[in-house]
Amino acid sequence: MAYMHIGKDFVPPDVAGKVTGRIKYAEDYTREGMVYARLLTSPLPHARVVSIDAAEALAMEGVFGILTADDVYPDGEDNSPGLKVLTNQPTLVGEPILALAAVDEKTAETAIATISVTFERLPFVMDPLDSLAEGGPDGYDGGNTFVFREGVASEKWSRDEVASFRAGNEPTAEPQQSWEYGDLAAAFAASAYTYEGGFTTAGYPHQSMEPRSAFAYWENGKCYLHGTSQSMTPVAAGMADIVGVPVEDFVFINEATGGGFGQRARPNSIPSMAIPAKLSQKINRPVMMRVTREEEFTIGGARQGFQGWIKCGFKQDGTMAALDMYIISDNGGKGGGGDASSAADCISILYQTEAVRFRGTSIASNTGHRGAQRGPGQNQIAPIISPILDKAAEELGIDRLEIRKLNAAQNGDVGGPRRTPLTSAYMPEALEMGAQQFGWEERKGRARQKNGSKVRGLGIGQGYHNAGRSGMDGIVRLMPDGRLAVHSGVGNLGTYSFASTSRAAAEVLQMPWERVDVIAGRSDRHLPMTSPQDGSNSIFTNTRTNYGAAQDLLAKMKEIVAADLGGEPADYEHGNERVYRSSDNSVGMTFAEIAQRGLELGGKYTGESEVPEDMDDFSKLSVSRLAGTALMGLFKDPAHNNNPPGFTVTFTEIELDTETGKYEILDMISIAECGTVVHPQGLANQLRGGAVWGIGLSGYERHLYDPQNGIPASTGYWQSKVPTLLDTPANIGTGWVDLPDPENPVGARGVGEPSMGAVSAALTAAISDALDGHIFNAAPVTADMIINHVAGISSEAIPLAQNNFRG
Amino acid sequence: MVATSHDVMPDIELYQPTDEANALALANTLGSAGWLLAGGQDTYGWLKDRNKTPSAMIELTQIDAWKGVKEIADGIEIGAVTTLTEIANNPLVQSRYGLLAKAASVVASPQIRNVGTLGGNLVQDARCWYYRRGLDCYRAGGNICYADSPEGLNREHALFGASRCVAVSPSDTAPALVALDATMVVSSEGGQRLIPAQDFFVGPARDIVNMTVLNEGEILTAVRIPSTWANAEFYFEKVADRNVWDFALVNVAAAIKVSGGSITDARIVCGAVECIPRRLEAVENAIRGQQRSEQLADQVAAIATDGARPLNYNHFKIPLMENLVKRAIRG
Amino acid sequence: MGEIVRYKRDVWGEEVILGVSWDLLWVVAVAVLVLLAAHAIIMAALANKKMEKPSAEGRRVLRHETIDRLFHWVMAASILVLIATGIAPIIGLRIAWLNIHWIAGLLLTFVVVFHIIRSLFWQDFKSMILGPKDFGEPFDSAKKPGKYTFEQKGMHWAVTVVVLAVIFTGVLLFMQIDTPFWDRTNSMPEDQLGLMFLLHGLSTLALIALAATHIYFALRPEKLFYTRSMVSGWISEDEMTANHDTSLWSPKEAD
Amino acid sequence: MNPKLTRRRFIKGVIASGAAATSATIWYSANGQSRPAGSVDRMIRININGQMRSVDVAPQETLASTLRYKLGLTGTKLGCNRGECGACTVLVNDTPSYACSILTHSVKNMRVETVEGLESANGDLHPVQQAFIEELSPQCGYCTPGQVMSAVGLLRANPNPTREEARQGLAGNICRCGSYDSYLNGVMRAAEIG
Repeated sequence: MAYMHIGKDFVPPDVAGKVTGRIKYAEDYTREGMVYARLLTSPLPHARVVSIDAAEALAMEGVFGILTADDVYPDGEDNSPGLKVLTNQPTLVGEPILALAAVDEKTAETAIATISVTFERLPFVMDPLDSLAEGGPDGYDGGNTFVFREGVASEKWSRDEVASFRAGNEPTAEPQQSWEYGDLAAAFAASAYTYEGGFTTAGYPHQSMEPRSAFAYWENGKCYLHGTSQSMTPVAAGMADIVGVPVEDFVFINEATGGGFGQRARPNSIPSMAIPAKLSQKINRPVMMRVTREEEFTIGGARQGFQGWIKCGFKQDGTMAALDMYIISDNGGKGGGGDASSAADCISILYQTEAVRFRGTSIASNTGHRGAQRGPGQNQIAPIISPILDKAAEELGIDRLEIRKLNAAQNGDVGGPRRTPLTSAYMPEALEMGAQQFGWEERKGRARQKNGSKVRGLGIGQGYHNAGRSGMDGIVRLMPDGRLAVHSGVGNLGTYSFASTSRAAAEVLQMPWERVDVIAGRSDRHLPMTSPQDGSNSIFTNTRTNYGAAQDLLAKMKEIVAADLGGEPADYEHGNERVYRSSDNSVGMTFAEIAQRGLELGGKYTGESEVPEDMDDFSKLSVSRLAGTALMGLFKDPAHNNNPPGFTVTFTEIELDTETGKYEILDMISIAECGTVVHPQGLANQLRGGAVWGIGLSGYERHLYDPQNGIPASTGYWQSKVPTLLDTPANIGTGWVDLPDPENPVGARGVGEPSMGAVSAALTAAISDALDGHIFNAAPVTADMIINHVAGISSEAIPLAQNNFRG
Repeated sequence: MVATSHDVMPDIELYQPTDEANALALANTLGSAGWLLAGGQDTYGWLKDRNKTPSAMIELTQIDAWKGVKEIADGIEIGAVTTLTEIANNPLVQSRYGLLAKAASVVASPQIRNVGTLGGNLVQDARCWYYRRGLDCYRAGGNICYADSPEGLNREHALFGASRCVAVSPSDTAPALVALDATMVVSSEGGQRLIPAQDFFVGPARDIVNMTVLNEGEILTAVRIPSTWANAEFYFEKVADRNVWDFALVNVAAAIKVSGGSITDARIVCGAVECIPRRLEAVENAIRGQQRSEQLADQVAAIATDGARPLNYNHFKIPLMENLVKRAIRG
Repeated sequence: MGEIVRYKRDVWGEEVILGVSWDLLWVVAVAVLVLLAAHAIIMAALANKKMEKPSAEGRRVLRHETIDRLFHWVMAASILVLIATGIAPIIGLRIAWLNIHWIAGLLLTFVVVFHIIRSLFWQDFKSMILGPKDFGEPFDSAKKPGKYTFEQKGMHWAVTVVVLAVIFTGVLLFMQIDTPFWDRTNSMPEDQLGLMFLLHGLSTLALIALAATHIYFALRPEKLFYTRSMVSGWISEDEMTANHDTSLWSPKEAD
Repeated sequence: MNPKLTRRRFIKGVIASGAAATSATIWYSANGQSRPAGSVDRMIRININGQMRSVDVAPQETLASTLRYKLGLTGTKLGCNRGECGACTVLVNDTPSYACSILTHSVKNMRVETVEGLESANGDLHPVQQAFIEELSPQCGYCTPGQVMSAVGLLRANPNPTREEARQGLAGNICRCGSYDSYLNGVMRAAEIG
């Protein structure tokens, strides 16, 4: 189908501001009388604050006041492991205890050094398995895990069970969570090749470029908070709650966000933004809280690490018959996540496994704040499963592309614990397209070719993430001048989806893009509630809402025209910013005329009545504030049923140097299977960005804490090993299948997350290929691991210890 | 007992002398309270974190006499505050001492090389993260090493010459200069001393809190590279986790003289395996007079790691070091 | 300045003991010099009250057996080496002191253990016991000691206590460094570690004071014959009868 | 100042001979010395984006602080403030440098250019900026001003770089979104636009 906007590149409204430096991030604002806040953080991995003596600091010149957990939680903190605004029960080094406001940061830092806090030291643990072992220390107060709706609990295995798990054997202990489908025993019995082993994956920090700095002030009882977030309206609503102010008296300003990657999607992962708001309220001054890179590391979050056991069965024909997986996921000191279950879900969908059993338990360790990170679960497991698939292909004498094709998800397939149908799936097509563009057939002969100390390795990777939600709201307005205003509650995290999804509305009305205004970036611009910008859902979710709102607007426009010019709305069609009679193009009204007419009519046309009942309260507030300003299109998206998958496939060729453990990525191409492409440049960026993240995941990104004392090591970019330009290939090829999805009005699905998993999977496969099929069962696979393997040095790491960079 | 993440420069004086005498006088007067500031790439972090607290900075980069590359009677002299970029791109260095040009070109990142100086790269402090975090370890004047403990993270630490402290020499240019048999020109109000590059660095056994033999009031003002090794066959390689902004897991710098296929003389030095650049004299002796070949490289590589004493998690440095030495000998 | 104890922050920023303040080194050095100088001057002033020096001629009696003399000098040497190597880094000498230090320490430990055993079973232990009556000795010129004078016993037991303290703390610190015998465990809690360094430092300072005093007296003319006896083993009968009560100490003839 | 902290620093000072007391005044008085003459004057005139700006700059002030907090040039971002990310890259005498890791006083006699200074008088974007828009090089945009300045610096030194030369030129700027390829495409396009 020929679209006017969908599938076409455009210049998003914010990009000029980005290249000129004009667009403002929270830290770029200033205001008369602004003072600076600094945090006093916990020096201990696990403790209880006994007393705080800030008298000396408060007496210092230039100090305006402090904020403590007691100010924020007068009734005390709940005992959930969720990150708090400020806490008296730190469970990680660097957790904010109090904030101090002073005339400048230097003064604030000096003043903080005079504060004395008395802590009660509590036991702490760095490796979840140490905590799991009988008698091991617990990361939380009163336990080592958190059971939903029940609170902190304790999970303990016998020391022998832990030792056996470390040794790579199947855990026997009862898991905290489990699901299963199919006849596992039968499936393994039917398997011609079975792989079994332990594995670990890294939990590492998001390290968004923009630290989570925030700036707040109060004016006429309203709180204005300049913050940083992936999402706009869901965070605005949630932050109002955390700050403790009615949503109508809270303005969240967030024109641009310096990266999110999962950890800024929801208010409870960025509660620190409430600090300047609360402090400003207390000392009655605008407060800027500049967050340092080190603080961004400790409270900014990290992915969950896995310590797992996996067993895979493949039939003679290569079908993945069975998957049995047991994962201990690292909940860190604060936060956590459901990554482990998603990992099993991912395999069951990517490879259409006939029988799957998942068992998992998440355990606390006093290592940073954990939470969702680009493909939480799906992307940890991708680099683990890929070499196993290749091993099966080798054992069963099947081509590595073929074994993936024959297991790949197609239309009509289902997946996951509830066997949810996929809205559509064209994975075999994606694999074929990738193979063509990469030249798999011609290249595969080069695999394992040696040239001196260098060896060629080829790899194919696949990534998946559930990529679409529904049930959200849409608000569009046709202004009296005939311009279209699309109100977007989508956050600006760099994907441009806040703008590209708005184009669905322009598409419906066939409006030229120059005549469309995307209204976003501030909660007081009257925006509709939407789902947080996580889970690669925005494209699917918000094209649905904007499309629907535009349809509502168009219907109203036709009603108005029909009422004025006679006939039924159905007698009219639209184009060139006019609505005209199908039979006689000359009979019609311009969009501007219709908008003005709608204003005269008011009522449902201008949002003063017949507002969809089931719209979110936040959206209703926005509509009520917009009521009577323009002809309005409103939409409450009905929930859709099935699972809209986001798929990508990556092909890569590397040259691994067995003497240095380093490898050069000679070529890499990623293909997206995400329905109709809405914004090609944006999609290409997601594929390239995902590639860089995948390189880091399978390569060397790390989250270092001293195992003995629990102090963080990889607080900066250097120590966390964030990939640099020269660690990436000279070119990253991109492509897409571009077949429409039936459950989205423009046929689109999301894709941001899987692009990373596919690349890391392709790389671990290529590394294993270059090393004659050796499987490391770990991500990352670091240079030292490769050197040790080649030199025959058995790993020095404590078995199954996560990403601690121990040789 | 509190912690805070520092991020701004504390109050501190700044002196910007424009002539040598003035700089040396300041260095002498201020002593340990005066921080010698060149490119500053190993300065601001210390000060922002308030982990080093001098009361004044003495900026050396305004002194033209200490900048640039010039020819001298025997070889070349490089001013200590010459930027790494300038050294990497200098025709004289490139044509005769490619080893140093290569080493300078792989330091950190382009922007750091644009302001970072040779002197700064040579005298930079240990990169052990425990020490950098401001912990009171041996190197900071304390009585313990956190890295070489039962569970300490010591993947990036020393194989050789550890004495309580297990930090390694982080520099890429240092091994190159030792291989080129350079001489350090050290000035103070008391006069000038010339120190062979090899003796310029000091390990923890002799001095656990300093990485060089520089005394208070002394300034490294220039580096002289003799013509002895000009246009020898050079090999430099740095292996690090990342290709930009990283310190070597191990690096190797070799200058080898070959005539008629046989090695007449050689100097081979490894970095990041000891607190000082490690000269591999045993290997040099083993290859002198031999035919330069793959076989020779394989035969002698193991000698390079004789006496290595790996910590819990840095065994990999042994094969890595041997491999790099092999590559240097193979050329 | 002027502190006795130096503090540091432990890994979590809590203040713990780091060790002794080496400023005390100078305090001790000066104090000892002043006291000994004062003593020398007083002795010189009293010198005119003439008492004839006993002759070194005539029959010789055995005071120290070869093995004990050997022990004394080995111990003396190792202690001097330990002090020298221990002080070197404090006064900023760049030498590889640690290995020499622990080797000397090991030697000292061995000879001290040897001496303890020998003194308990093979030597006349009673002769070194410091009893209440000994304290009257300095004030009663008529009263003469057995084999060892009150001062000698005092010095011996003071050195015993201090050396045992140095050895005890030294051995614990020895565990904190890599040696050919073991890799360090490096797992002693930082506050305990600091305490060990403090005690090692304090006892070292005491040892320096005692050593200086001991050497001073060993070189005093009226006591030189004791030093000689520590070299060659004998003193003359005159020297014995002049300074000791033969009913309490009857040594055998020196050969 | 925290007395503990001071003592701790003092301890380090004595033992590590690395540090002195925490502030100049304390140190000098403690050592009965008078501070040497010749410390820098705070008031300086500095060439920012072609204009001479008078500004009061503390001796220890980094260029990034001066630009952002004294001159309101917030286009220069602080990503790490430790010279580990490149978001604060500016041009000093045409050379890309990290503004967070260079003192304002060190460059007071040089030409400093920030992202705000690239547009021409009539408001036209610099070719690099134009190309970055056309290639949609930025994602979150936080590293973009730094990428722009590195690219401008590169193209001034080498107007027609190969893609490999461009890679080397932009190597000192982290992009956490992973838009490296898009930035490179932008640089190559900018070189064409000229």
